[in-house]
Amino acid sequence: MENTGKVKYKNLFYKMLRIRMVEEEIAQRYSQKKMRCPTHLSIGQEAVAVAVGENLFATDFAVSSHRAHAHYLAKGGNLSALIAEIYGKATGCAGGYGGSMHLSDLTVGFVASTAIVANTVPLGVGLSFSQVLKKQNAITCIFIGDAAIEEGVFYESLNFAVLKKLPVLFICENNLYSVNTPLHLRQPIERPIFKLAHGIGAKAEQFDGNDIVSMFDTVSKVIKDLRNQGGPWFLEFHTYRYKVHCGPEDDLNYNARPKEEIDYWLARDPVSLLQSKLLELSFLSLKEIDSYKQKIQEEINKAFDFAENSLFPSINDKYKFQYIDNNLEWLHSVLNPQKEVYTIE
Amino acid sequence: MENTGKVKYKNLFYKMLRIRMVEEEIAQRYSQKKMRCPTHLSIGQEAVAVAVGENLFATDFAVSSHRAHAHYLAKGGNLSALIAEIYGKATGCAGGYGGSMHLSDLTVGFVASTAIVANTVPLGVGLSFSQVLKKQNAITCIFIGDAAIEEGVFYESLNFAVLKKLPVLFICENNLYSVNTPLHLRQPIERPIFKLAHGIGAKAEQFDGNDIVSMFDTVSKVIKDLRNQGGPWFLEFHTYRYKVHCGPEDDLNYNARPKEEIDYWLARDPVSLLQSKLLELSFLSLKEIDSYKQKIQEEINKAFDFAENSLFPSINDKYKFQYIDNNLEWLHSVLNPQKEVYTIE
Amino acid sequence: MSNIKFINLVNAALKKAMQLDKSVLCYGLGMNDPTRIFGASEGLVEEFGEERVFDMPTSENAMTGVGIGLAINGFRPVFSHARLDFILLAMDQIINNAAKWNTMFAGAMSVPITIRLLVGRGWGQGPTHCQSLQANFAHIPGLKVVMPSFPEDVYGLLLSSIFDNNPVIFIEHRWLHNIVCDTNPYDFVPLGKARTVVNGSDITVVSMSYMTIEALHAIKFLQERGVNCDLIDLRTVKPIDWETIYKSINRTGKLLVLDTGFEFCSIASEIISKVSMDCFNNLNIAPRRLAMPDVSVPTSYILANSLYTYSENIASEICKMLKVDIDTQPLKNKRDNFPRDTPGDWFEGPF
Amino acid sequence: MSNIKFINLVNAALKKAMQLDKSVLCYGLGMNDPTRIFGASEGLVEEFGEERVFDMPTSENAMTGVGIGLAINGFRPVFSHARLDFILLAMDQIINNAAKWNTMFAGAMSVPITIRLLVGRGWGQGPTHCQSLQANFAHIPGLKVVMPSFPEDVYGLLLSSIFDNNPVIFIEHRWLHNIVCDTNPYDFVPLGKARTVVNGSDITVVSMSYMTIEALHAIKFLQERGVNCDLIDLRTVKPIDWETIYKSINRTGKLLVLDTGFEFCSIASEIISKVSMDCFNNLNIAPRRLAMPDVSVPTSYILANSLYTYSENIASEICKMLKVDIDTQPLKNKRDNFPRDTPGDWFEGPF
Ligand SMILES: Cc1ncc(C[n+]2csc(CCOP(=O)(O)OP(=O)(O)O)c2C)c(N)n1
Ligand SMILES: Cc1ncc(C[n+]2csc(CCOP(=O)(O)OP(=O)(O)O)c2C)c(N)n1
Ligand SMILES: [Mg+2]
Ligand SMILES: [Mg+2]
Repeated sequence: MENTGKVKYKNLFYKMLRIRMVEEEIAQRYSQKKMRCPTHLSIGQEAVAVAVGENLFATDFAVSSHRAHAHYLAKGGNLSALIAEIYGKATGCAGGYGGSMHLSDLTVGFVASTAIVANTVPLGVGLSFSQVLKKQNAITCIFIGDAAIEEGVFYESLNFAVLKKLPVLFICENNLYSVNTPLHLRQPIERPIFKLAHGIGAKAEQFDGNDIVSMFDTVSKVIKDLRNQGGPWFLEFHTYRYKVHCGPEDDLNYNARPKEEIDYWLARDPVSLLQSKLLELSFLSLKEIDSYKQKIQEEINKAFDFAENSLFPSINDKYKFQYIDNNLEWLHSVLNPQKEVYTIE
Repeated sequence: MENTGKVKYKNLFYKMLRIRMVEEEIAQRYSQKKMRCPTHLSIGQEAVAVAVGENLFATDFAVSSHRAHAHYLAKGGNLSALIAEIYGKATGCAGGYGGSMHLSDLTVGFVASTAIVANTVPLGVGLSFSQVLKKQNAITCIFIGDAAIEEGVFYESLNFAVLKKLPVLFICENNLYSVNTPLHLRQPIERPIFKLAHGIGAKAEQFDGNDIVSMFDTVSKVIKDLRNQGGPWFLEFHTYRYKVHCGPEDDLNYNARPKEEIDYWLARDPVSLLQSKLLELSFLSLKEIDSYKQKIQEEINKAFDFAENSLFPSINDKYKFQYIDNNLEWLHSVLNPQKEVYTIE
Repeated sequence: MSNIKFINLVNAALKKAMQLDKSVLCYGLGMNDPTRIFGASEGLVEEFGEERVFDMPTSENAMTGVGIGLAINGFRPVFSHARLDFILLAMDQIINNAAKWNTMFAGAMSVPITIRLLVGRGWGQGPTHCQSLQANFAHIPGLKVVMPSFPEDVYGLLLSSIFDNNPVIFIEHRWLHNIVCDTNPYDFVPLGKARTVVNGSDITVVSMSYMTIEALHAIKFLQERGVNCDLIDLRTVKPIDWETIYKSINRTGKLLVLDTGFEFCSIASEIISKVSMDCFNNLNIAPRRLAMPDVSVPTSYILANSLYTYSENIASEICKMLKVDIDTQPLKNKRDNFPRDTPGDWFEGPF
Repeated sequence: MSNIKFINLVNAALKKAMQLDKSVLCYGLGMNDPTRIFGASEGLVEEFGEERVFDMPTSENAMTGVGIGLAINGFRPVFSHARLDFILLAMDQIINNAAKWNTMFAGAMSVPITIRLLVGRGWGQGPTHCQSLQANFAHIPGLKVVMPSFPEDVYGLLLSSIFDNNPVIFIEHRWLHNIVCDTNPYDFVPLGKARTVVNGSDITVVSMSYMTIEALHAIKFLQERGVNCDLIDLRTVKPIDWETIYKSINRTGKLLVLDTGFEFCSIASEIISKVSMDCFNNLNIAPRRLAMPDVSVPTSYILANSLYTYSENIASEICKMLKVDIDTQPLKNKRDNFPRDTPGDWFEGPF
């Protein structure tokens, strides 16, 4: 890492640390039972979100899945609105209607995350298609897990993206598990996921998802290529989750997962890896880290205060979104029954 | 082709000719309006069905799609029952309930064809899995078109077959069209279908689907490998359909399809190709061909007579298959509420 | 004007929508092929180009999601399927995404997609090419479900569906496609409003889609014999125009509901149950329904025919309910002039 | 015996089925993981091995088809899903294949697959993790749909489902899983037979699944105050045991139907419409239903709670129908002892 990387990597470190601290705060406060919705934490997987998010503009789109906090934040999503959403408050990023699994911040292009495995995948491809049709010079990112690629809709969507050469980036965080089911019970492990995607016709690459230094520049290049040459691109990131699939508890239980596996990954924690490197190179001091933490903690406290102090949605609004009203008077007025003539060829 | 091939190829020729003549008879009689169901003919694609069918035993299973007459016949399905089925008669292979798109002859292992693109694919994989679980030494064949591979369920099914190394053979007849839509509007053509299947993890190969001499021995070898080493295997056969997607009319209309394409394929008609070769090598005489045709025509006439003379299913049976009855008295009698003890660990 | 058929008016509505608004897109299997989905997409690609009018891979599920993505970013896609049965592959996208998007994100995004589904019937369509599953869509909050019956309405209904901001399931019965229009068909028709086709005070008949055509035959026949029915064509089966139905019931006191779908948990069930709950005191005989019985439809036309409701069945049912004695044999005879597995002479394919 | 919970009895039924018949297989996501799908598959893989008890890729559609293939060749697969909502990906396999196979091939093959679907509720499940879509399955000819309410029934119902030769959709409400059994739960229970839970002559209450539990609270409360309800728990919602319902109606003349699903085109609609058609003269007041309103269920518990039916709503509705004046506040207060987005103390996850 050269000196020129100093600012860049300190910034990346800050962002990863921030996501880590937000999620740890959620984990810690979850037992208060005020966040009453299924919540999937990405602790251990922060580097991927940040590496990708850093290369995006607000005009780019992103969609994600049940485990979306990191993607939302890395794309620039509003923190207070995230926390308020998990609290079920009207000030949440989805007005409290969505919860942790349904995040959206349209001001920064984070379109949506949803709770059904892989079902934002075609939606993301559609968004990317819309960008092409509208000649918007932008890309769409689709964040998925290793299980999402097992759904047929992933394959159908990628086939369509390849057919139309759409500027869409698939980011697959392979954390080796779907809930508690290890990869080898779901996929032939002699067939890497990124190679599968390549076989379907995407440009594809794999990365160490925990060592941001090792992959950041290549990710940047890929995204540039996507903008200039079109896509789709499929990136597989090898990474690991520390918490239980859903909820705040730790899941590094040697009965459920192989000891060597846990030890391997714990030694390669993405935040620690980068921190050590930055300390080693004296790009960062312990004091600076402390000040980062303090600053972030203040932001987090504010976000939680905001969430706690916000109002719940009104019960009177429970039918508010049954349908979107729309007035078609304009259509009525432009239709002129007398003037239309249909010619049959 | 060596002399030893004589009997073999004459047999193959007879079978291809038989399928061709059956379908031409259907096409010719269709306008009588007695065959009142959507009917998809395989004229031009006979070599594939025969090349595969010849390597199967009755204990092997096969499933297919809307265009299944050839597969049914090549697997040994009863001809009279096929014609009667298209006529909607009670003596049909599905009692008249199925029609041309729902064929079955369990006595020869032709389990089923259905009318929804790709929806027998997972079923075939399930059948193959059942063979493994039952330690039945047999394989399952899944006949699909080039469009079926666009359905996510194909991909999911193949992934599972690869995961479990199931003895299942995918036979993809790539006839370049889905209804009237050419391949390049549906798939990236720089990505051959068999390579896609390979990328998903199957053993895969492509063949000239019209020249049975060029591929028969390799197909035999593949099927032996499947029996001995397990699978899945995916075979793509390049071939061409002459009739409209559905119905008896010709579809070699230069407005709808490129002239060079039509000319190329017409010059490579599978029945003519083999016939010329056999004549050339004097393995077969014109007289023999005539006698084949006569014999086949007699069989066909009988089958149509059978169909015409058969009764329709009884209207009284319209609710007969609403549910399958089953008597669970045996279950009632084995359950002994007093004796059961459930221990919670 | 008298040559214009239902399917031509579908085509005209698509054209009009695309002319009115550049955000309208049309796609589906065979969209630009020589047959143009029975004529629905005739001339579209020529006028609007391949970016707005396109064919697709046989990937119903993903292509529904693609439509949703397009809709979220400002397009109004119209996605057409030659058979309703194929869309069962896309129920996750329709139910878990399209139908819920508006609520799930508190109104921040709308999904103005229209999904055209054609219901097959006859000529041995078989069990998986003839399903009229409007009830499965109508059951889901957030979807609108439209089922035109008359050529006079289809143009207006399709335009209102395309420009509605909610996802709309637009179900066309294949047997309607060749019906010729005999009044001006280019008017605006709002969603959610039924049409009273015939006025009468003896009984209320509520119907939808192709069943309305059969009903009309029956009701005209009965009219000539002194029985007067109110015939309400729903047009939109979700949400339902309860007001029109209730008003009629409160006049007639009698209800017969016709449905193209399977009877169990059907639109007909919903109507009969709502009327029984809300107009109980005004009903003076037991309501009835005629719908597809609870059994898969076999392919053999002999069996299939026996499961469908024809005009004579409707007339008989009405007579039974009203306790009048009218011989419906003439209706039956008239129908037997052409095969019962076709709507007329034109239906031997394309299917 | 008093420690045995509903979920333990699901587990016991699976075990029993696998012991009785080697052709019974169990599979689903997380089948053999440490949590064993909330305990449903506890001990199975240990006793029956990985060939008969297996996990799978996240491929709901193909894995349904795989199950159908297994069933055709002689197996009885039980396919489990942690949420009903996930099966929407497999509607093509269920509706176009499993449901129709028997008819489509004139009885030559049967598809004895059982699909276990869990319905979520509360703790912010959100719109796509709480759907109770029994109506969408019940609408389809060829499927049976079973919805146990009591631990006393679930063992017998699940065994009868597994050994039924038709495809069975077996829907378990997650809020039932921890209910403790207090009578012998190991008896045979046939499909298609309802259970009269409470006898009373003032009104017929027809219910299913978790709603029966709420109903029971309401009905016991009213009983103490002199109102006597007939409570019928459907157990099988398709086919429905009409005889038991009609008999009750003909005694009480009044009907309230409770449904865990969305109201429009629901099982409740079907029951009210059938009763209105077939028992019209015996109904003496308008029938009523309490079901999920026609709107997606938001995640925030404040909003979600407001859409569900609680025992006090049932009690109030009955009082209104019977025109009796009973204060239901005590029921409400009792319920407020624990959070309304949980069935009791145990529900903070796993979900
Ligand atoms: C269609 C569907 N099937 C199953 C589930 C249950 N489920 C929720 S998350 C999940 C695992 C997803 O694993 P992966 O894609 O690897 O993401 P990760 O949780 O590891 O981030 C599953 C199976 C679901 N939500 N949707
Ligand atoms: C799910 C689904 N979508 C669409 C259709 C309509 N359809 C019937 S056959 C067919 C084309 C299939 O093409 P292919 O798989 O290449 O087989 P071919 O007809 O060429 O033999 C289509 C699209 C269908 N039956 N099912
Ligand atoms: Mg994972
Ligand atoms: Mg083809």
